[in-house]
Amino acid sequence: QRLREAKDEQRQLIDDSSEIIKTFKQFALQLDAKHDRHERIVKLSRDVTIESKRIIFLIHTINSSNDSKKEQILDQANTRLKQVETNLFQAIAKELVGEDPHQFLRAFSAGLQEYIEAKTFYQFMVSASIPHWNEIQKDLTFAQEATEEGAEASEIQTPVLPTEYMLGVGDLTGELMRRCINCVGMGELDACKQLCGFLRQVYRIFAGFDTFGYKEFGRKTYVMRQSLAKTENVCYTIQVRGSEVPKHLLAQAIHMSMDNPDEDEGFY
Amino acid sequence: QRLREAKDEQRQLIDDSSEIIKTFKQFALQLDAKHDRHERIVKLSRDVTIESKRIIFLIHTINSSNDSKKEQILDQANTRLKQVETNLFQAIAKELVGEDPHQFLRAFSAGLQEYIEAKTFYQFMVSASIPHWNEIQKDLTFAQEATEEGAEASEIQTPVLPTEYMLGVGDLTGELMRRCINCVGMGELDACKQLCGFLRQVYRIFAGFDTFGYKEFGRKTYVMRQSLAKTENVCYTIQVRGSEVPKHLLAQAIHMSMDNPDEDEGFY
Amino acid sequence: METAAEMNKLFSDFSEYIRKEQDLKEKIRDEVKNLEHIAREITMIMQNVHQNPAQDEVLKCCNSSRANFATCKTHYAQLAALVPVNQFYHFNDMWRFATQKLAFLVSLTFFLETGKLASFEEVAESLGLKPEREKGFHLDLEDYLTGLLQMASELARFATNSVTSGNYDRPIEISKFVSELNAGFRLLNLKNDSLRKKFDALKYDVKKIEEIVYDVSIRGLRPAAGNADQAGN
Amino acid sequence: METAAEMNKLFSDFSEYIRKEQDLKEKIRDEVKNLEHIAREITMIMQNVHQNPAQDEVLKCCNSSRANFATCKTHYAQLAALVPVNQFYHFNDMWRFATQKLAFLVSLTFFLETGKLASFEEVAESLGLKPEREKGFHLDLEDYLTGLLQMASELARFATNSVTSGNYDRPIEISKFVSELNAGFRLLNLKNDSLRKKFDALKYDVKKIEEIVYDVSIRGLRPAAGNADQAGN
Amino acid sequence: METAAEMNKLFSDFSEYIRKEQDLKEKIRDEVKNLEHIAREITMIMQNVHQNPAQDEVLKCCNSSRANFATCKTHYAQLAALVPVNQFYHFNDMWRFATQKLAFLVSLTFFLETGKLASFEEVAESLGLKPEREKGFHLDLEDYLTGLLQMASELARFATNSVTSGNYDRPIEISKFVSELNAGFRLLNLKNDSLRKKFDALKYDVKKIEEIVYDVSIRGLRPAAGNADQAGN
Amino acid sequence: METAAEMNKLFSDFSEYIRKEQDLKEKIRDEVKNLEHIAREITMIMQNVHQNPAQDEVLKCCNSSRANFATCKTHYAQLAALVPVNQFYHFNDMWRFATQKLAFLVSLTFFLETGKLASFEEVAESLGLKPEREKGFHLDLEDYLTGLLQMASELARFATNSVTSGNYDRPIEISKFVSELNAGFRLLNLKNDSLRKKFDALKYDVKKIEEIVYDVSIRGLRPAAGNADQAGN
Amino acid sequence: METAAEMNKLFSDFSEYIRKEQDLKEKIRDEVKNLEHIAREITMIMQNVHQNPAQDEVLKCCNSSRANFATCKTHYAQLAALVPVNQFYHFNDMWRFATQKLAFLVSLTFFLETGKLASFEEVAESLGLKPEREKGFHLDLEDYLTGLLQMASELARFATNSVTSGNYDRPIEISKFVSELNAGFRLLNLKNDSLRKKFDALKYDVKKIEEIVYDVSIRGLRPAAGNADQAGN
Amino acid sequence: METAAEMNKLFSDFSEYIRKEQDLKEKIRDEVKNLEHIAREITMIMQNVHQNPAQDEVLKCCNSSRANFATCKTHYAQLAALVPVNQFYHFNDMWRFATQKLAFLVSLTFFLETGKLASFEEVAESLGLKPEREKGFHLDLEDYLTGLLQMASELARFATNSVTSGNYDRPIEISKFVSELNAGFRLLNLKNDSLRKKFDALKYDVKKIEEIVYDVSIRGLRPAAGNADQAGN
Ligand SMILES: [Mn+2]
Ligand SMILES: [Mn+2]
Repeated sequence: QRLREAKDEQRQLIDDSSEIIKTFKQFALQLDAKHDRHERIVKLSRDVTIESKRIIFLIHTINSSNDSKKEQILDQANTRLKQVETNLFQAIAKELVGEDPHQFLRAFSAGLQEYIEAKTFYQFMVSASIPHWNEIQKDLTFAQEATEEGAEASEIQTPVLPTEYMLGVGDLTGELMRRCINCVGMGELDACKQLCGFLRQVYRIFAGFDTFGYKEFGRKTYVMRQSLAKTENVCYTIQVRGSEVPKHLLAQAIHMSMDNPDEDEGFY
Repeated sequence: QRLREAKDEQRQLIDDSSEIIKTFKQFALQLDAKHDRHERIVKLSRDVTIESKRIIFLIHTINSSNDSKKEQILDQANTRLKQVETNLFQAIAKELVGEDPHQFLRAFSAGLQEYIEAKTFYQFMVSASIPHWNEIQKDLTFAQEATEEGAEASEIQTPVLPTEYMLGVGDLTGELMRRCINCVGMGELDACKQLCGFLRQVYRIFAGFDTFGYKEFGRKTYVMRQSLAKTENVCYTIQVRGSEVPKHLLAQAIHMSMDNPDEDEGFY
Repeated sequence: METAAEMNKLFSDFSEYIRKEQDLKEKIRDEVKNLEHIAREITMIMQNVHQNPAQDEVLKCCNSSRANFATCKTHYAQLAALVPVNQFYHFNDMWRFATQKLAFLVSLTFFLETGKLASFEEVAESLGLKPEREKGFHLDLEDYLTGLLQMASELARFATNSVTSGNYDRPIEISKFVSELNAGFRLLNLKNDSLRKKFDALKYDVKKIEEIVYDVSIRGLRPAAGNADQAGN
Repeated sequence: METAAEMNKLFSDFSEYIRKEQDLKEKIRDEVKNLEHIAREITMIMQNVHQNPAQDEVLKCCNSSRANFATCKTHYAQLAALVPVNQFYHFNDMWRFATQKLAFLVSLTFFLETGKLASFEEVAESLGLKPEREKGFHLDLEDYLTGLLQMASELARFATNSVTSGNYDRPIEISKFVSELNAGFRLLNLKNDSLRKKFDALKYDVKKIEEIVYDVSIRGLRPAAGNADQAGN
Repeated sequence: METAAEMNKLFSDFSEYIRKEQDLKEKIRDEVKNLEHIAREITMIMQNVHQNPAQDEVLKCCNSSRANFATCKTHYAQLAALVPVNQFYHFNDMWRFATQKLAFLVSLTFFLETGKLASFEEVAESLGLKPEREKGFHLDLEDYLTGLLQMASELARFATNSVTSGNYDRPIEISKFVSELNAGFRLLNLKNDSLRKKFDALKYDVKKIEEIVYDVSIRGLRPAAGNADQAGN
Repeated sequence: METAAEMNKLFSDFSEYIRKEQDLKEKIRDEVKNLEHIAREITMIMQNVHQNPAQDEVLKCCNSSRANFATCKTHYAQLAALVPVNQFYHFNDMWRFATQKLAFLVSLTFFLETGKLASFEEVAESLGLKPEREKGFHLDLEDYLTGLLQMASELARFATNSVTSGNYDRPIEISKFVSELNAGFRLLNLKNDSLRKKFDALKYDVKKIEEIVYDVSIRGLRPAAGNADQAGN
Repeated sequence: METAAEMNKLFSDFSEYIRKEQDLKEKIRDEVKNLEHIAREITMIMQNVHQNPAQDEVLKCCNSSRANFATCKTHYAQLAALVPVNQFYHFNDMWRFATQKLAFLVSLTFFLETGKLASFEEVAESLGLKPEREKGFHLDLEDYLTGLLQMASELARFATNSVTSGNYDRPIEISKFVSELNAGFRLLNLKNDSLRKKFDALKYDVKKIEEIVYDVSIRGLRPAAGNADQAGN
Repeated sequence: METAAEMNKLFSDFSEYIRKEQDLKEKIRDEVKNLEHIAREITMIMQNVHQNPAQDEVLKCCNSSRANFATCKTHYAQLAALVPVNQFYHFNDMWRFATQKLAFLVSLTFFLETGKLASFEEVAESLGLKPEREKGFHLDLEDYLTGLLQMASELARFATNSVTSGNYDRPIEISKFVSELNAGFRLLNLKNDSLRKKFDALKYDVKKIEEIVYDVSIRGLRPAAGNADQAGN
């Protein structure tokens, strides 16, 4: 911003006799305005990314499905997601008022995808399913106060583009794989199978997309296949190890294998 | 060397009961001997490279074809080339006695090529032509003193492989291009044309090689084409500028364009 | 200036020629898209076997795939109609990827149904392709072989998931099959091309499957003769 | 299982979305091809000015170009009809290249006709584009600027060929113009993007033109009155 | 184990098939080596024109080249005999490079002899290739065009060296020719492939030659009509 | 002009040199192909041990391999006849790969037969190579070592499959052997070359085999007397 | 010409300066080679713990390592003497790899001796490095952390081999330790760099070790005293 | 569990440490942006000398630049305050580019004012940097030298434009200066790095400037006084 002002000053000093120079001064203002807006959105998006990553981290600390703290953690995650929406996405939405949002998509895409990853991860932990992008769009739509007298209140939003949504879901699978590995440590073997099933479902759908013209999807599908393979290997391991003892002893044995299962919280 | 000894010590400590370990101790000695020889040759080769580069640099300081110092510089270059041969290549030759020289080619290839570059550059400045590799081979062949009693004296050599020779000649063209550019500065316009003609000759031959299986030749031919183009452009410039004034004034004018042509020595 | 006019004429002809070829490519691309679409559909269908490896469910998937292979025949016929007979290899790269994938899916389906290797002729026939170059729009041997290698990789995954579902029989059957496939491939003198690279991956699939059988064996899960019921646990 | 149903709905919605988008892209692509074709035509016409830089011949080329710009308007109108409001920048990359080239050609034509810079509005108007985003399918400022940089490069070549034809006036006129343009661009805060790169190339064009003026000056070929005596030294 | 034996048989057949194809490739490679050898010979001959650009010397080189083109016909005939008619494009990459180089050399020779562009048919005829795909072992249009682009680059160098030898006529002739060639290429809608990249280089060759003409012109070296003797200086 | 003549002599000598070298390479390549073919055959034979790790079956494979090693001797003799003394390392890269593979197969066969490491001399002798450079066409020490590393990797796989077949002795025997081999390799100062890289892979093979012994031990499957009670805990 | 002489002087000074820096690098390189050599030595020593995991044997190895760490101090001291205090990071990349390996070996030795994590200060002290940047030639935090991750991986292997040798205590101890280490690393906000990647691998080591503990537990091989009641939880 | 708590503490400390470093980088980046901005400003100012090479105008530009250099001092001071004295090279890459550009601008300004080379110390002083590593936040020698090479290239352009403006003195002065600079650089034994490459480009600048001097000389445009006799040599 300081730099911008310095440049503005500089522009004042330049001879105005030339028609071209006069025109280019106008262009400079336009470009600056666009770049400034872009910069502001990028900063907001970066904050969204950081906080979303933290929320994901928080959800990973859920230790056991019947843990008393599970609900507490999920509540906290939900609250923080709400804050992201109200504080950050509303600010982005304000920047986009009267603009073509696609012009600034690159500025907020990273944040949006990471937020979707966090949001769907949260929802999956709550209900074992993920929300439609239309649902998420509702959370990123805000009532706008009537700014000028007489103007009527309207809605503003940060658009949840289906492609961005789906790329976020693609990343979600990575987190679910991690969750699955953690679940083994916690002895939640059923959760592993459930996660594996869900991952297969998502992978199946991604494998069915025509990714022509959507380079990122191709790459994500590939990574997802690897995540899925890891998850399947976890389930496989549970099965072959489980085979050696009666099922009801298995989870217990896994608990035994950790010295103080209850004090482990925070480590996983 | 120190390290080698430390490792040898270590080997002493190891239990000899195992047949495998005993065998591998022998292998270690063999490999060490080879690596040591390789290292020694690499060091010699590195010295050859450095001194050859310096000789090339020295030859570039020749200022004018009728310069009184020209002969002096060439004498000096010749002496130093002889030193390289006697001191360094003889040492390499000794290392190669009883060995398959190709096993260590990679160790001395760089030095040999740079030496050939220097040697042919020197010869070109003396006689406007370059020596055959058979000639150079003679300079790298040395009489060996009879080491043991009763053993008869024989010849040892660092082999001048035709491919290495030709790669060195390829690099020579780069130096000749530089020489050509310097010649413009010194007003030696005829030398430029002569150099250009020679470069064309070499390029023509390289273009006629079947470089299949000789990757380096392909690359060098490409670089050489660029050197040739630069040289041709120099000649072109001389011609179009020369066209503006009578020829006999041209060299004079170029001299005029430099303030103290005689004090410039050492800069080019 | 006469020459300039001549040259202009010459290049207009070239331009026309290039335009025609681009049009043809456009049409081929459309047809290939259809094939790729079907291949994706079948891929989705066959994903289900991992979720539910029981043989009757597997056979349902196979049936569903077979219906789709039939549709491929139509599209390959249209492709064959577009491509002049001596230009097969001029455009081959455009459908090579789709054909490899379909060859993979056919041979996978065939193995799951029969426990056997789909021969070159059977795969060609399933897709409506000629088995020989000379006879027209054909299945390229390399594409068939690439398909087989993809199948081996998918079978490694299937072996894993079969165990997870408590089916300890299948990995052993798969191991035998893939081992033979591996031996077969070792007979081929593959040069350093894309097929060679994929073949190198086969080594890992074989090892992976052998380790599954190992895991099953060392834990005594390997069904002795007649222990079929155990698999149903 | 409700979740599965929800998931299916989700993914079929998404498939539908992608399909529609691809259809639209196909239509846009066709329209853009038309624009590119016209751009190629005009490029060919404008090549002639290098062969024959006499002003009357140059003007003939300009007229011929102008006729083609008119045709562009139709295609841009069709493009505008295809692209939903507020999705201009979603698809912009598809016609960006064509628009930059056309902006270049319009501003080149304009300069050759008038010796002046075609303003943003004039270029937009010539192509049937709106000068402001709010008003509809518009000319992007950065595309206009890219066009100007391409023009500068072409003018460097034109300066060379003018001298060859014995026209020593033109390089000086061009030098003045491009110098001013260069000063103008220096006022902009360009980010490290493609525009920035092309602007870096402007440096070389400026230098090239300066050297031509140098050649003309030192040989006393410069036509201006006051310089004649100096050349005679 | 019956299946294993069957599979063994299958892969033995494949092995045989692959071996045959590798043998064929070996034979093709030998023939291509011959072509490349001739191409290198002619390249060496044509290098001489740079050293001595006087027209009579140039024509001697051209004659010498022509003799070599005749030998090419034999080798292309042998190649044609090896390659089954519908597999031209299967092996095309093996001789593509040689053919491009030969097309370049034919068109260069032709231009130096006549000052004109060798047509597609003339180049094909010189090398003993068919001018149309349908007729058999043919000259590919892209290879011909690639040859032309290589020629333009060589002519830029030739223009330089002609000036060095005091021949100020030739650059002007070359400039006109390459300019027209450039205009021709601009008509073609080249996709982003290797040809496109080489075409981008043409722009630089054109500029380079224009600058030579510029240098000659600004120094008054340009021969006025009938000043042919001046070139002989 | 004498210089030109000298230069021509120089370059025609060089051309002659290159031509001869390429002819020789061609001949070497043919001979190497034969060796590679045999290596592939033996590889296929030795694959069977994984299918059927019973010692008598293993010995059958070994016998079959030995017959093939005999054939290698002929080809190595022909190779030796081609390669001039003191140029072994000039062409070494051409057969290096085949020799490494054969060294691997010899040492594998030897271990399976005897449970011991085939010495350098034994491997050389089996292939008809000299154990020392001075004595003629020899086995390179590094190729022998590379072969040993390939063997270690194959033994890791063999350990897996032995367990599958209920042979719990073999992994322990292999573990001891590979452990010792590992210790041996650690005595060598390996430079950062391909041998070093393969040695790094040995780490994983050692680990893999250790884990198999672990599995066998913890399940009390280890056959040694003293451990039987422990397994019963 | 005075200025020229001045400039000459200036550049001679620069030349001297550059030469000195190159000499310095050469010296540093030699010293680093010494460190790398010692690191290899210690690695060899520590390999023995896998062969013989009895605690007294392990401690012998540790003692032997400690002697070597002492030697490191000398070399680090010489390195520190070479590198000017404020240029540590100018040359840091040259010894980074060696330092990471040594940090790994120190922390491994420390754990085997004490069952505890060697603190940053302890590792620095063992190698004769300063624990803080400000104090001179120091241990970089990232190198220390990289060393810890290498240790975790080695401990996973050690746990396996301990069980094979009938030591069921150690895996449990290791599991506790690596678990805590993992928890510690999770506190770090690692960016996506090389450290992050290595940390991701840690998870697999953790899992591997837990499986071993599980194996031991499920078979009741866990050492009794005090833990029996806990198992009933 | 005490140890766990300790380890926790340890890693919390590390975490804090890493966070601080990232914050520091952020701050450095901001400061560097300021420097880059000023560098762009000065570049714009110095462009004017090409438009108007009269000495008094040139001096005005120089004055204006000097004011900006003063501002640099503040930012370098802030940078120096941020970067701990012994971590200069840890972050050096972040401001290297800006410093090179500023070194270029200082030395250009200095030459235009005095006709002399700004010494290393003078450039350092102008930017508020220390001339020696040991003294703190310093000017790196390579950055200074890179700046000089950029200056030489700018001076070649300035020589051209001076002639165009009828100033024939300046090219001669520049030629002398750049010649000496070239001689100086030849004294350095530059390795094949980025500096070496930029130095190779210097030769072309030297040649270019000499040609201008030649042009001026041959036309007798050289300023008379005192030099006339020299020309007669
Ligand atoms: Mn994530
Ligand atoms: Mn050189």
